[in-house]
Amino acid sequence: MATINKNAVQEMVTILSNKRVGAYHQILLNVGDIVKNCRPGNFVAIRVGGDTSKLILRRAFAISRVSESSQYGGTMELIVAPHGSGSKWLCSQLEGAEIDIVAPLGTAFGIPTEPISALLIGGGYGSAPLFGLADVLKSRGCKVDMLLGASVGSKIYAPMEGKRSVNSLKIYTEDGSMGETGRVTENLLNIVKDRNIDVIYSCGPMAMLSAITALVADTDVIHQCAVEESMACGIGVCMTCVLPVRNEDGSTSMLRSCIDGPVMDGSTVRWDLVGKVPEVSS
Amino acid sequence: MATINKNAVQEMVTILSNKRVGAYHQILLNVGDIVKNCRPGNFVAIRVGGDTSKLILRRAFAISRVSESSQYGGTMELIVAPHGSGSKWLCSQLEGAEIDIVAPLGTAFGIPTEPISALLIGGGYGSAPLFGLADVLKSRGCKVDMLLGASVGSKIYAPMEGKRSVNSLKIYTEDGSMGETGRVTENLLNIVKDRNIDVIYSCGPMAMLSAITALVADTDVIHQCAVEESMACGIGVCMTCVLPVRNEDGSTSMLRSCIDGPVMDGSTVRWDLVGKVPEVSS
Amino acid sequence: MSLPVDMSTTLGNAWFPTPIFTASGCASSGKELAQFFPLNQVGAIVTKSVMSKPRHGRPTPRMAETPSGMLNSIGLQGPGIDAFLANDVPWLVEQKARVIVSIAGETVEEYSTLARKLRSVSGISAVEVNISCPNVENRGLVFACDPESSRRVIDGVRKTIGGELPIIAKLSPDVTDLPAIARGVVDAGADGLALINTVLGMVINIDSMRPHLGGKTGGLSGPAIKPVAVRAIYQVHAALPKVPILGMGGVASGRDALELILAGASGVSVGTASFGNPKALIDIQNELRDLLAARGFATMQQAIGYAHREGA
Amino acid sequence: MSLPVDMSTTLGNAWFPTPIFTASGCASSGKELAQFFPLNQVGAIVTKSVMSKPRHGRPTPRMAETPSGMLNSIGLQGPGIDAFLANDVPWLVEQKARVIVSIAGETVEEYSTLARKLRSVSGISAVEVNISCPNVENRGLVFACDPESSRRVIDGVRKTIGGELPIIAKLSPDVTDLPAIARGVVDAGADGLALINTVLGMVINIDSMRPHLGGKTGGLSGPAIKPVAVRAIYQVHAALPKVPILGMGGVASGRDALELILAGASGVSVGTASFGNPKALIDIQNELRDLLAARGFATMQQAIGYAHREGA
Ligand SMILES: Cc1cc2nc3c(=O)[nH]c(=O)nc-3n(C[C@H](O)[C@H](O)[C@H](O)COP(=O)(O)OP(=O)(O)OC[C@H]3O[C@@H](n4cnc5c(N)ncnc54)[C@H](O)[C@@H]3O)c2cc1C
Ligand SMILES: Cc1cc2nc3c(=O)[nH]c(=O)nc-3n(C[C@H](O)[C@H](O)[C@H](O)COP(=O)(O)OP(=O)(O)OC[C@H]3O[C@@H](n4cnc5c(N)ncnc54)[C@H](O)[C@@H]3O)c2cc1C
Ligand SMILES: Cc1cc2nc3c(=O)[nH]c(=O)nc-3n(C[C@H](O)[C@H](O)[C@H](O)COP(=O)(O)O)c2cc1C
Ligand SMILES: Cc1cc2nc3c(=O)[nH]c(=O)nc-3n(C[C@H](O)[C@H](O)[C@H](O)COP(=O)(O)O)c2cc1C
Ligand code: FES
Ligand code: FES
Repeated sequence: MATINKNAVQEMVTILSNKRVGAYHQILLNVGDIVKNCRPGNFVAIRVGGDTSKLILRRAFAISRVSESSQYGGTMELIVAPHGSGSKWLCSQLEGAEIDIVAPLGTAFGIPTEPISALLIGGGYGSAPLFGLADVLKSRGCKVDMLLGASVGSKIYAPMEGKRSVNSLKIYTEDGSMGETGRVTENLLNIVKDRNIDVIYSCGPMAMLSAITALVADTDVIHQCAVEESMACGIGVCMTCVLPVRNEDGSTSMLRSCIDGPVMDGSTVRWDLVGKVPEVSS
Repeated sequence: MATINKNAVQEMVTILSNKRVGAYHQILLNVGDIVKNCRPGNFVAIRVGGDTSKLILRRAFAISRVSESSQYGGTMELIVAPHGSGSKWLCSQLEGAEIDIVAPLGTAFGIPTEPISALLIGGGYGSAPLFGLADVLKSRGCKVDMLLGASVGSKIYAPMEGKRSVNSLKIYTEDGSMGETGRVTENLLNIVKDRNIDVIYSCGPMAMLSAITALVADTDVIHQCAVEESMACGIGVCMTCVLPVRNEDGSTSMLRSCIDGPVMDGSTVRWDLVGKVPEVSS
Repeated sequence: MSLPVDMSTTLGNAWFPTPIFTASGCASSGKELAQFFPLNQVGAIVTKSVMSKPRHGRPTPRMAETPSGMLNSIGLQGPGIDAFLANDVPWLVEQKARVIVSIAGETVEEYSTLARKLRSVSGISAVEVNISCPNVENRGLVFACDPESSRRVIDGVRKTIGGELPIIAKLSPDVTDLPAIARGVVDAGADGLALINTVLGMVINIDSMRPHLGGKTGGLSGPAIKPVAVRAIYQVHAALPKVPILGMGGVASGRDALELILAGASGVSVGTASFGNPKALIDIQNELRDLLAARGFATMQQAIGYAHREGA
Repeated sequence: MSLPVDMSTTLGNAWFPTPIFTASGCASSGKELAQFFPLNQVGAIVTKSVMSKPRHGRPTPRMAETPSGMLNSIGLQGPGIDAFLANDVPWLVEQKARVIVSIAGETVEEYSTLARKLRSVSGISAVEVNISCPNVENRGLVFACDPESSRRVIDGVRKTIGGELPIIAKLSPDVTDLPAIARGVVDAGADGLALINTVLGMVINIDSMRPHLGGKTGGLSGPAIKPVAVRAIYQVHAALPKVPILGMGGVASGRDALELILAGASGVSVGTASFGNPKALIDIQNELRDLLAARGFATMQQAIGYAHREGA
């Protein structure tokens, strides 16, 4: 019956662990069968603040990775930056706490049927879903390179296990406290050319996604990016999370990044119009 | 400088223990020097719901007893009925949790300088402050009898240690599940007469306090009651908690039960006017 | 104690099995919620206000969370009435959902045009006329803030749509004299009233130090405004006891729904609560049924306006 | 980064060392808060609205907590102006607190009478005229909801009080056109505006199934209404950029106070927040100072209305 949010369910799940990793919290949830429908790029919407909360909206987090084989049944990992009151509340929840989630939501990264060369680019906690993606790409025989960037080293999320699934990993920080000094876009075109990249998968701040799109605009590289817009509902009913996206006919539609995203084709997003209103199309 | 709320302070304090006792939670707080200023009848106002709470008002609870000699320094005991969202939140707080209190607030039971015969009457959790009061009265050489009433046995709060400080304790429940069947007011006048009661100290539902006042109206017995009105601030600034009280000149004033109470002289409260507005007095 | 409660209700000549509806703009056109519950299990789907032409709406950011509430400035993004009638209504009808179509316009004429298009559409239970829109012919003054403009919109819709389809006029609480506006639209032919639309608000971003929303001001919704909704419904029900009210504003539990019904609502729309809980309508409906049963009501309709009874 | 910020502000010809004030009715006459902080450390104590005669106010229950807010229906209980001037003002003056006296009346004449009594009182910095009271001469319609009545009250006060004491007219947000009311009272002689008074609301007790408050309706305050306050201040500051505004409504943190200042408030009253935190004013004042410093403001006054700057 449902044509949208097709696999989404709302459930109370248990926190299996909550560890600080650099500037982030790595939170592991026991989510049972939900993992079966989770694909890299999907997100989860979490109720925050407890029973007496004044925070009425769910918070969205990328599903970093899921696992079916663990001793707990299906588990889901999140990488959460303590930002405002909702994410801080989540980061303060202890092992054993029950939280209310809706998942999986949104679109997923497209997985090629051929063994292509992929470049994964993450900014800050944007790297979270990329390691799960790398696993899948590797299992399809792809070559997987990765670039991670952040303002400071503590905001680079690059777990040991994760590194195993990539052929190369290059880190940039703006203050030089880890890896090279600079941004992931610094040397991007050369990397794309040298390594014969077919597809870029990216996740991070909107400015990064926009810059990558611009850089590869004149190339044949496909750019799949996971956008991040402020979301009130996460399920497509409120129209707050819209982005201007170019249609086939050249007109522009305001698409909901929660159901038509977060993963979108970077070349179709009208980055110049984000935060503006396109001309009326009719 | 301050003439009102003279000893009140706001402080973060730690929960030392939280035990279920019948229908209530007995919560012990580590409050340090605050105990020095707490008198039986005073109350504490507690912030509820945590950092992201939609509950903006403090909740008032009678100080059940305080102790200076414990291994923790000053401790304060509360008896809390899980009623609505605020009290339930408080009852769910674990040992070690920090809570924000303002204490001590309000008037205290008047302590006689002579060794009189006192009858302490508690309804439901209203018994909480009476045991601390009994200790003080006993130490002044008073005879202390106690009547406790509630709808059901689980709502009778009468701790073992507490019983030691009273000469007699009689329990009534409306369903007969503990003690005698009926209400504390059942046989009150006979008890007052038989035991030569000088002062009644009461704490419980407003209907009980009003009934006691009516029963002893034609006697010489002094009736000190701790009232319970809905309070927004607990410190005298909002005027929500008022009760009609007869002045010396026969006129009626709406007094704040948080600073002119909770302990009031029952005979001056115009119980008939509670929830109504007196004629304008000028 | 728990006899089955007859939950049915009516708005004008339209009948609904339960009084719990979606709120316009908070359920899109229904498809998105269908994964979480069958749409025919609630009273009705009130669709997002549709205008005559497709619209992009306002720039982002379009929302800001506020204490126990949120601001939105969507600006009526939508596909336009033709695409809406071609795609969304038939799908809802197929789901056996009851449908209330919300319409919005910039001129009195646009409302009439929309009404004309709805006339011949089958499967619609009622039309909700959202008059909380700026009137381009009157300095952008919101229709619902002016008794005369409100009246003219409803008059136009009534005349165009004929006598069949119940018309529910949706009012804004941002007025000095709500009962007067209500009386005007009822005189002009509204069969019922929807109360309340969002309350005008603003959030300033203390980092950019400018209004946070792309549209500067936005509409406040959610539990924060529930006391305003209850007051509005109570006031209008007292003034016009025979006019059915579709109540809304901050309803997030069965207790909230009951409060609005006791104040005078014949039906209750649930808006923002669905953002936090996609199954909110079902949870609210179940809780409401239990609360009514526990209070000895055999039918939901007995509870409508019960807080107004003698001695209250 | 953290140079000392000059926090001083003015309302008309009155000067205050900091912009954080109590809100009328939320600090009684000051004595109750003196245990928690020295009253002279905040901008001013705005006293509870006083009428000419002693008053009992409304029946209890007088309050209901609501999500992130509360309703009150105190009904202006108080000692009357004579007792107030004899007891409360001298005590505040002794504490070296700056005092703004709030007055309320049932007729235009009562306001003038109150103003006359204030004329000769020393130690008062300004008078706040609370016109959110029912006008007994006009079917109980709240003064602040009617441009003409509002204007007449302020005109009467202005004429009686003479030119010395700044007059701050306190307006209700429950109107269709707030800037119009604001313009009217400024034309009539108000030196400043206090925005906003509480929003009219109601809670129904689902056990008694009647309005919970003794007075049936009540005023909504607290964080729930902050977006309404910000909007009101922003709108009125845009319309009357030269008129100082004492802002209020849901301020519970320095961030909230900054939001109101950026919207256009020259001072900020803290009401309901003191109920949850008796030291709220001090905490807010300290946080505000830090926030201003972190944004590079040398004086608080530079931040007033900053959200209106070009390009916003
Ligand atoms: C699809 C998606 C995936 C995300 N993945 C992650 C992740 O893996 N790890 C992570 O730490 N964060 C992630 N975020 C950002 C995360 O949602 C915000 O940090 C979080 O909502 C902030 O809530 P708060 O209460 O802490 O902050 P506040 O600023 O108090 O939030 C106020 C409101 O604004 C919204 N909001 C604030 N910042 C953002 C933001 N950056 N994006 C979207 N909404 C925002 C909140 O949802 C809330 O409604 C993701 C966001 C989206 C949309
Ligand atoms: C002086 C005083 C002493 C008290 N002592 C005790 C005690 O020792 N143990 C105990 O269990 N309870 C005591 N109470 C009652 C206790 O304050 C309420 O049960 C509690 O405030 C309910 O809050 P809630 O969030 O659980 O309920 P809700 O009903 O959700 O509260 C909503 C609002 O109403 C107020 N309220 C609700 N019920 C009461 C009530 N009975 N009295 C006052 N305000 C109320 C709350 O403070 C809150 O502002 C006392 C009350 C007062 C005034
Ligand atoms: C995101 C959003 C969009 C809305 N869009 C509309 C709309 O298109 N038409 C309309 O009449 N009301 C609209 N509303 C108002 C709601 O229908 C409802 O009247 C209001 O939100 C109060 O109810 P709530 O607190 O349950 O959300 C919208 C509300 C929100 C939050
Ligand atoms: C209990 C209470 C009593 C109030 N009494 C008055 C009053 O006497 N005069 C007045 O002008 N405003 C009165 N107000 C309104 C406040 O001054 C203030 O405008 C409003 O509460 C919004 O601010 P807040 O959200 O910070 O409380 C009262 C508010 C409350 C909560
Ligand atoms: S967040 Fe509501 S539509 Fe996308
Ligand atoms: S509770 Fe505020 S004055 Fe008593």
